[in-house]
Amino acid sequence: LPICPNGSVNCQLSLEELFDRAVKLSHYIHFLSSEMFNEFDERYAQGRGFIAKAVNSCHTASLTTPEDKEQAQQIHHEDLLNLILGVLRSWNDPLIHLASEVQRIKEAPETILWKAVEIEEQNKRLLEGMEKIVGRVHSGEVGNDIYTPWDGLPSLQLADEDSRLFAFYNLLHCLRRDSHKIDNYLKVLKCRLIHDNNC
Amino acid sequence: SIQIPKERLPPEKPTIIKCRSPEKETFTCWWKPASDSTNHTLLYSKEGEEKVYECPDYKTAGPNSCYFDKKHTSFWTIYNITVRATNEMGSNVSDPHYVDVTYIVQPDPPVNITLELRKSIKRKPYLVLTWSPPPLADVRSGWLTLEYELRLKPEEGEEWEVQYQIWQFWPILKIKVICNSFLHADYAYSGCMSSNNSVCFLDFRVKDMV
Amino acid sequence: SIQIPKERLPPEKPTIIKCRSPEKETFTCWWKPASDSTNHTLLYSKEGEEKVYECPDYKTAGPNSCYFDKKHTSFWTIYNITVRATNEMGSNVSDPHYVDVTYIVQPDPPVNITLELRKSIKRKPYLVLTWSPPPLADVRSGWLTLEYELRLKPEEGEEWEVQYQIWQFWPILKIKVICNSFLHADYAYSGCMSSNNSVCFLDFRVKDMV
Repeated sequence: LPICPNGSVNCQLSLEELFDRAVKLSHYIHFLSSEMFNEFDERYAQGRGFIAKAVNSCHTASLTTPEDKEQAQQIHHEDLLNLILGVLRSWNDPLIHLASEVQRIKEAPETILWKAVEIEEQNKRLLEGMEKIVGRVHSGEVGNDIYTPWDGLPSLQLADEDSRLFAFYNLLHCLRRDSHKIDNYLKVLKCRLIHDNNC
Repeated sequence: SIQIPKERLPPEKPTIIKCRSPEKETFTCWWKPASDSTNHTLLYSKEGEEKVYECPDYKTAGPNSCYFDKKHTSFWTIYNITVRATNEMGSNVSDPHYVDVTYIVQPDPPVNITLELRKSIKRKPYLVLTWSPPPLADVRSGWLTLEYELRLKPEEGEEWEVQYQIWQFWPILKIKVICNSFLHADYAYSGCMSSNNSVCFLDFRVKDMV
Repeated sequence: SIQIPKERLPPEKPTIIKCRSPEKETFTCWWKPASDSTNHTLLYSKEGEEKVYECPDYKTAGPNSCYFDKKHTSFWTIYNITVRATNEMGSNVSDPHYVDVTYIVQPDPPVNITLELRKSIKRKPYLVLTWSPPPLADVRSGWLTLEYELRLKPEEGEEWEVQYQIWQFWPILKIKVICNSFLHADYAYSGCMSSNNSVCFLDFRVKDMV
């Protein structure tokens, strides 16, 4: 595959190539997020009833996102791309703190530690790619408006162990959920925009 | 001692056994009925809502089940589900069962599996395995992504050996086999064509890539 | 004819020899210096951007090279790279070299290769080959997926023969060898232990599964 044969002027990655890389990355980030959540759940959350308390407590809950296949297929692709960007941006801050705070969990296994760092790094990389894709697909400026702030740092530093562990549980539960949303929406968009819904 | 006849007691607590979504669009829950109850009611609430709903369809998935069609199925949201058993003496409610449909997807098996022995240009035989995704699964729109796992087992063997995981490639797999001299695998290994040509069992396990 | 002393001419055109990423996180480019130049400058731009940047690090990868660390390595763009050679008479710029980091991944070789002859329960000899992934490659997380290729060559032979491609299984390979009767491979075949026990050269080629 010669890159930029005979130095063509507008030599750039195709939208398909960008989507291919984005989907591989989103799949990978969700895979890591699921593994990290499952490891944490197995090690720290058994029998504590955290799931009941985790209901409706993700910092991105205020973003109205498609909740089933029909909604995901009916939404305009520019709106869905902006939503993906918004969710990714909303995770920049919590992932930075997760990567540092998770080191303080008692006997936190190495496998959780490096996943937190890896996810933070790859999330930034995916955000870079999504801004590139949105820039290509959007006629206008890349919208910076969708974003939900995160104020969960104090709860990750609580003295009471049960409350602190619940705060981590909830953050990892929300990360697994949102990384799956991003992965799913990207796969739907790729099939729609690149393969005419015939993946 | 005064014996209270059995049916004069309120029913025991029913238990929700399992919930499953075969294609990430609908889902079903099953419960183990309380032995001494006249009927059961499944109630649920959804994350972020106070409202309590009743099971939309007790019939489609058979006895002691509740089927949630597309209209009643949402993703990335936690359902809090309970089952109430009732008889003339009272009722008893199961423990709550928390479900996010995203994580209960268990696809149906692949279909139309064919296995064909072919000869390559250099006259070397190889097997071509083809299959189709489970009919219900909408893989075309990208909503559901499946990963196939080819597992092989010699006829007399017990253990299935995972040979290869194929991520949504169009389901075709070439297995190069040269009998009695040299066994070599392009994609996966088929150890079956040993000297006495024993039959090889190809088994498939399909996982949703959640 | 008037002879202009060699050093009074501007330098020849330098050429970019190669760019390589060992782990899909960073990359390095090397160039062949113009013989009569005093220094070289590597400049690059990213697709769709007018801005031109200079090489961030001329040192790490040795002479006539430019090392792009994680911060300067983007996975989403094509780099247009040139090298300028300069002397007191002027300068000359190489042809542009276009780089897409995804397609220049060339992992380091595997390490800690061990080969051990063992006897199975039925007294049959087999070889156990183990190795470790290249240290730089972060394979445990799955970001980089390596495919190993076992190649064998009899001592006096010239041709390496690919025996098996192993996709990221934990690098251990059992090669069951029954001399002179029936050669059967659990995972791969080692054709070396022929009757005269010629030594077997094991060579590895590692490819990134882009």
